[in-house]
Amino acid sequence: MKEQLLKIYHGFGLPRLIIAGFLLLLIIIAAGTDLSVPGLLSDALVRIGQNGIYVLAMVPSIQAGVGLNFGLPVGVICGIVGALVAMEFSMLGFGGFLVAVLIAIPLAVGAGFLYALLLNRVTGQEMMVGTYVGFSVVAGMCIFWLLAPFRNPAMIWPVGGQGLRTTLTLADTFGGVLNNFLAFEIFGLTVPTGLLLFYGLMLFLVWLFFKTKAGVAMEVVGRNPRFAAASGLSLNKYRTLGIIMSTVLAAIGYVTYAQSFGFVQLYNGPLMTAFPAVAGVLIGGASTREAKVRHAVLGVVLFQTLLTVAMPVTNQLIEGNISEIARVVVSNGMILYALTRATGGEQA
Amino acid sequence: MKRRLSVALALLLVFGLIGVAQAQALPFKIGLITGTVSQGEEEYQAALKMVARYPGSITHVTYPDNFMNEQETVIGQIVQFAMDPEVKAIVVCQAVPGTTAAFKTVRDIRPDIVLIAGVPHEDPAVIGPVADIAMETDQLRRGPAIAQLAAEMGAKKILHYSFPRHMSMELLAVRFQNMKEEAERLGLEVIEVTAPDPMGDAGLPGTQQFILEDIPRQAAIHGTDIAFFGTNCGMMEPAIRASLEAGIIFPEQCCPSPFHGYPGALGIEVPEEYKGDVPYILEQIKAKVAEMGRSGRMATWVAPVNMVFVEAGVDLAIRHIQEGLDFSDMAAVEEAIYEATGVRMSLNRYLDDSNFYLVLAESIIF
Amino acid sequence: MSVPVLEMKEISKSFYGTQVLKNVSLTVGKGEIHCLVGENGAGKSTLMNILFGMPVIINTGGFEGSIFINGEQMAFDSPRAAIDAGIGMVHQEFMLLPGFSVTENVKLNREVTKRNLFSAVFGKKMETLNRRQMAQDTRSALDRLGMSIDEWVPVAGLPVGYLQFVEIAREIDKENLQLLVLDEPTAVLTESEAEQFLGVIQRLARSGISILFITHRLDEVMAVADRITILKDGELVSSGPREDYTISQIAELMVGRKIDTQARKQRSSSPAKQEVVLEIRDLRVDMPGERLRGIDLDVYRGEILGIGGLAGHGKVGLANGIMGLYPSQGRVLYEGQEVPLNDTKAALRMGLAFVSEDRRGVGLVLEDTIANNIVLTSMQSQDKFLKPGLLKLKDERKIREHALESIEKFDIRCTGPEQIVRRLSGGNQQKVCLARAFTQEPKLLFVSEPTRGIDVGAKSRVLELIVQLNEMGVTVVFTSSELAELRSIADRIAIVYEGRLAGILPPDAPDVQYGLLMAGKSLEEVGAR
Amino acid sequence: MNQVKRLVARNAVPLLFAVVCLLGVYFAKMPGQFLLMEIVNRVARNSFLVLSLIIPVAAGMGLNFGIVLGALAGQIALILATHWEWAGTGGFLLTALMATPLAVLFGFLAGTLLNKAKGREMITGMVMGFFANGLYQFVFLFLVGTLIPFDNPRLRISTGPGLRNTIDLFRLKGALDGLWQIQAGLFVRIPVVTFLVIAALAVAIWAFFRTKLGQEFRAIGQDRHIAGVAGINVDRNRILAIIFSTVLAAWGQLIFLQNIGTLNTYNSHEQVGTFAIAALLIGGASVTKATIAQALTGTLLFHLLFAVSPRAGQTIFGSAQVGEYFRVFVAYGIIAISLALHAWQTRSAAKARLEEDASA
Repeated sequence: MKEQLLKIYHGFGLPRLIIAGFLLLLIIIAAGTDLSVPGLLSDALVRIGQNGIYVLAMVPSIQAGVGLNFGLPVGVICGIVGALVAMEFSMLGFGGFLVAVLIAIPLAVGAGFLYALLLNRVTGQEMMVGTYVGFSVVAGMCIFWLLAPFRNPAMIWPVGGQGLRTTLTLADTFGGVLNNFLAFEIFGLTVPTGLLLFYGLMLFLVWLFFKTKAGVAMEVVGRNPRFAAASGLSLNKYRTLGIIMSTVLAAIGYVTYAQSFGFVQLYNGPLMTAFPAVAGVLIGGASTREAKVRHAVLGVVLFQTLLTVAMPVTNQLIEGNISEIARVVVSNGMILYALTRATGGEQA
Repeated sequence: MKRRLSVALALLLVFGLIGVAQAQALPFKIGLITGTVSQGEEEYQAALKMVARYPGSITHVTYPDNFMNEQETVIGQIVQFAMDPEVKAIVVCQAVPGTTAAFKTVRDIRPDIVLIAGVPHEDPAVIGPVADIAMETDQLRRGPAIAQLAAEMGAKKILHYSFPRHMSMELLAVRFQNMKEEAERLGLEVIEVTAPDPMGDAGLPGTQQFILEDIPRQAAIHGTDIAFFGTNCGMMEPAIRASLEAGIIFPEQCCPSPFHGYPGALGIEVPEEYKGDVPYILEQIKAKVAEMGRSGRMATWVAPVNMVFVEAGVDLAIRHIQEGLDFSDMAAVEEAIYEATGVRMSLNRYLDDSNFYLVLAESIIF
Repeated sequence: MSVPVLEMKEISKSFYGTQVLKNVSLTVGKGEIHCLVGENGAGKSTLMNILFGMPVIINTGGFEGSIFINGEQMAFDSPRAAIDAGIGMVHQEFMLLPGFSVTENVKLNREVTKRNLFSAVFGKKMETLNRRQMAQDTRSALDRLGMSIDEWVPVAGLPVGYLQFVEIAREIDKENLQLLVLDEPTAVLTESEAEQFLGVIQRLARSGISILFITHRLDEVMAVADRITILKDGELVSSGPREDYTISQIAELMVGRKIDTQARKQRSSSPAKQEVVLEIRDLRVDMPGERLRGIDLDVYRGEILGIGGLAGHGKVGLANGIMGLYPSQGRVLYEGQEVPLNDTKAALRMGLAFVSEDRRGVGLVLEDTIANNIVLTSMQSQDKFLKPGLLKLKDERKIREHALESIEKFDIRCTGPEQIVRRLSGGNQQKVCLARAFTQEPKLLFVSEPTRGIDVGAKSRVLELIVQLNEMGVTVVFTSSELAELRSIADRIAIVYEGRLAGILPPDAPDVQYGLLMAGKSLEEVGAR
Repeated sequence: MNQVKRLVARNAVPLLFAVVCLLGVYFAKMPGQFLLMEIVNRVARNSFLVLSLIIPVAAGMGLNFGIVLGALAGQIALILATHWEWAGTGGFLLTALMATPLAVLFGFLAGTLLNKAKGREMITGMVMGFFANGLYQFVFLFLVGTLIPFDNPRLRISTGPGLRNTIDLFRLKGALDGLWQIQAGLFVRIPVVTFLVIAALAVAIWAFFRTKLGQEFRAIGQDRHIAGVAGINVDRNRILAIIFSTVLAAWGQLIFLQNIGTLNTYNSHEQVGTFAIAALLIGGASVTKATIAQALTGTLLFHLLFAVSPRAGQTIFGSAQVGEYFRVFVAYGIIAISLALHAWQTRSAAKARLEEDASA
């Protein structure tokens, strides 16, 4: 019994226990205020489903030895283009969502391939290069948004009459299709069934991939490139595959995110997508060399729940503006404390 | 209420007409710097309009989207105007951080240039004395005005969404203070809600997601007769959407304008022939709001105030140079703004003797 | 006898409840070469870490027992304290900074400095380096070792053998050096380098420096030791002057069973001499430091062909080239079929397998489990251990079964197939490598340096395994730096000199013939058949 | 000839950047006077900050995101200096003196924290930035005027506690720059003293790496473990490296702000890290190796590009905002490509060395 507990503890890791404990404390406090705890948890569930695929996108790139994918915006932009095409033709509901995903995937495969061509030349500096590629691509796409041949009058600027708006609502097309699919309420807790199912499906696919021959090969390439070469594996092939997978997941992740969020955001919108995903997977216990599907799940659950719950609870507790500062100090303090306790999940 | 709307529409017709005033060249140049469309379409389009109205006389540039981090580029872009001996005036809208430093440098090397700032982000006490004239929405009077409008629209409580960095802005802090006082007088409760800072760890998406989640949450606690007011532009689209869905009251945006937030949040369709047409947009918003059964719950100003600042800024500069318009003569400035844009703005000074003007316009309830 | 330089008394140490040292005592006299031998895991490294005040000891609760230097009790709480007391250590893994020059490395943290304006205010740390003096000191240390390299050359590009000497130069440069600890220094050296090395330490001992020498090579022990201490499972088994022991006695004491490393392994069958299975023609391999410059060689079916030669002459390049790990050109025919060069996958598919000389770098995925390490190559190149179906899912059950089977067959000492390979001892890691090659069911196996850096017991076991594989019908090409090892199991031994074949000798050819071949003489000159 | 080739290969990153900059200068069609003025100003403002990054890189701690903390220390000193109405060069020196112990303290805390997060320095540094920013806001938005008695209407928000978001540094503006300026042409004024200070820092860093402590830093930078075995106190030295960097960043921020003349109370520090790091990388430095020459060339090139690119983009595209987006696209794209080139070049250099070995 004790040993099993110890084993769970080691698998989970102290940092995550600390954050989970802090979360629990926040929720207990919330129960004592006007806030509806099930309501908070509903919001957290939405956020988990909404951000989960982004965090998951880190797994193939880390496992293929490319490290954290700071070039996430590359994939996000493909997702945006998919969503825009669906909107341009006013496709509604599931159809719109599917069209967006189906258009985004081939684009992401292409973009991921090009991105991989670059990253394969810069082994060892991928993360730094990825960050700047992300910045650059986002700016380049701003020009595209301005000049893109979209004509739907609900999407273009109301004054200038040309170029796409910064924010486009999805309310009239496919906003919330996943969130509302089979959604049900239990004890005041709204479960976004469709969203969670879709997220679950993505998790399953990635998990399954790492059980296949190609998945095993990718892991080997990431862990020991020289061993992989001696086993007849092409390094660049699997690194490329990892980057493409990550990019495709980012694209699908964006469409999922947008339908839940209700808006598509252009211009500088995709710029900061990588940070929460990176923080999520690291908090989940991954390192820049190893990330499992479970790290991605654990990370997104802890990080997003913290972001969801901390603000309203502190708002209730503390009058006035100081609550944001309290939230920033306490929750970042928690993460910082967690990062400096290197036990549990980080090893091996 | 009806009366108010018709007056507004009448005003806007004038606004629209003046918008296509004839092109003419000037004997000197004006440097105009605005944000890009991703920062806000209004200023950028207003600037293009000015470029078309005074062909060859307006040098238009943009400051970086990332102006907070690229302050040196902001400064460089403004100071470069002063290198052209033909430039006699510089108009900055919005006057993002770095403007004061740039203005000081320009003053140093070209004391003859007229410096005009719209929507200063820096402290009024700092930028006020450096600019020849500065314009900003009347934050001091907007506090009470919003409270009154909210009460008029049926609100029992006002939710004020902001975060510490914004509340360190003098004008925003005073606006909130004044809003609270007026609300108390009217018997309204003001609830201060803190949102995540969009410049912080959660980023803009974090702020927006919070707004989307928090409005229904507040409606569940306080009922739907509550009014939303937020201090950050990024909040507007989700706030409009969430307010409409939850059925709460939305008196005006942080930067009041029919173009700010509404078209994006409501997915207003603007066909080619109606682009930039304010009355058309107002009609469309009204129709959309009615369609959702929220008539009388949403409002904004009749005119896109940031567009006014750009156009007025350029025209004030021209009048100052050509006709010797005295910037410290408030009545003259008010009249000049009206003549330039067709919008009647009510002016007020920030401090008794400064050319830091605060403007207020009529509201329109959909 | 005068006061001993080092006396360690009744040292005990446990890590997280596991006792790794029990009441071990050790005495080293002035100018004495004291050999410390024992299998991997016998506790030698822990004992040295204690002596050297390494943080790993302090952080895990310290140790019991006492240490005396020149009769004075000492408590080392950091390597610095040990260094101050006149102890120097040359680690098994090189403790050299690749980007620093030889001088900078030799003088690391003992730099000669001169005062300046700032040091007057901020203290000694701000003193300027006296680079000329540093270089002079280094020069004289290098000269004492008979090394001619430039003292400002960066360490990064130097051959492995030189690095060892730079390490020793660093230690003898310490003025107060009384005791030099050498942790398996010869493991990475070629025979000739090792010989030179032994000469140097004998010279050092004569100059009054005591030496504590940890090694696996028992012939070295017999050659240089004054005293010998044998550890087994954390306990002192025996200690005494060299004269009291023979090699077989030491080995027996170390592993607790009688083995004879020099004796030829029993082979039940003899290979068919004439059937050529692998034909190598004019093979050139561009492997840095081990270039092959055109070699012709035939391998007979069922034999064990030994490949020998000095380090740097290209013997290791042969297998690496044929397996496509380094760019190569020439012609290789396997059973009459052309082996495509520079194509690892093709070579694997043709039934060739390779156990690399770089166990930790190329041979294993250190962070992965034993089971995965065993099956990975077969899975990827031969589609084994996969479930039927389009997805090609890996078959966990089959993998586990096979791993358990291999663990038993290869006698891998571990907690189970899920254990991470990094945690295994070198010998057991090597067994995993062999198990992996065996899993590929190869018809021809290249094995390079399989016994490097592993203890005597494991060494013997590994050699036995290679013979076993051979007896199952696998042709083996066995590359090794240890001639004795080659002679103990190979049917023929090819010696490589300067990237070309110098000649092939039978295992029972006299030593002198081998020596001459390795030194570049031809077979005719050697006078062999 | 071969030597020229090698020189080009070794400096591919800065060279590529220089070429793009020259194109930018051509397209921007800027008045030479202005260009010179911009460059002089920007280099004078930023060089010190960029130089402050070198020591931690050499000590193997990568790019120090923690210089934000140094900037904070500088700003706190500036706020107090403004409150006490210190003015002129004397006031500036006093401010720098006051910033020092603060920066030492911040650097010590940051270094201690980073020592507990070895291998995760980057993410830890980022989170640390958010955390420190929170504390800073807490102090200056809430404690000032409540717990900390502070009553200066020029600095405090009129309605409650907390400092205003902009602070006018008119008393200290140009405190260093203005000491001795050489007028070059109509607009360009070269702040000689500022450049002398930068030069002094460069020399000091150069000399530092020739001291015992500098050698220890370099050793740790190459391999923590080996340095530790050699008896170098790794953790203590890592903290020292961060302290040095933090103090230099505090001074650097003071030099930056005395040139700008206004302080964005809650934002000025945020811009410090990213741009200094980008400038260093452009100079040809990497996460593991950075020299003074690289820092200075990098600062020059980075700011040259950022000075000319807005107008160049506009001239090429004829639209202000397309120009702006294009500028960002090119600027970051070039940084990415430069880094790629750098990585590629390190690899090919290693390969060339191996080949030389093999043929020798």
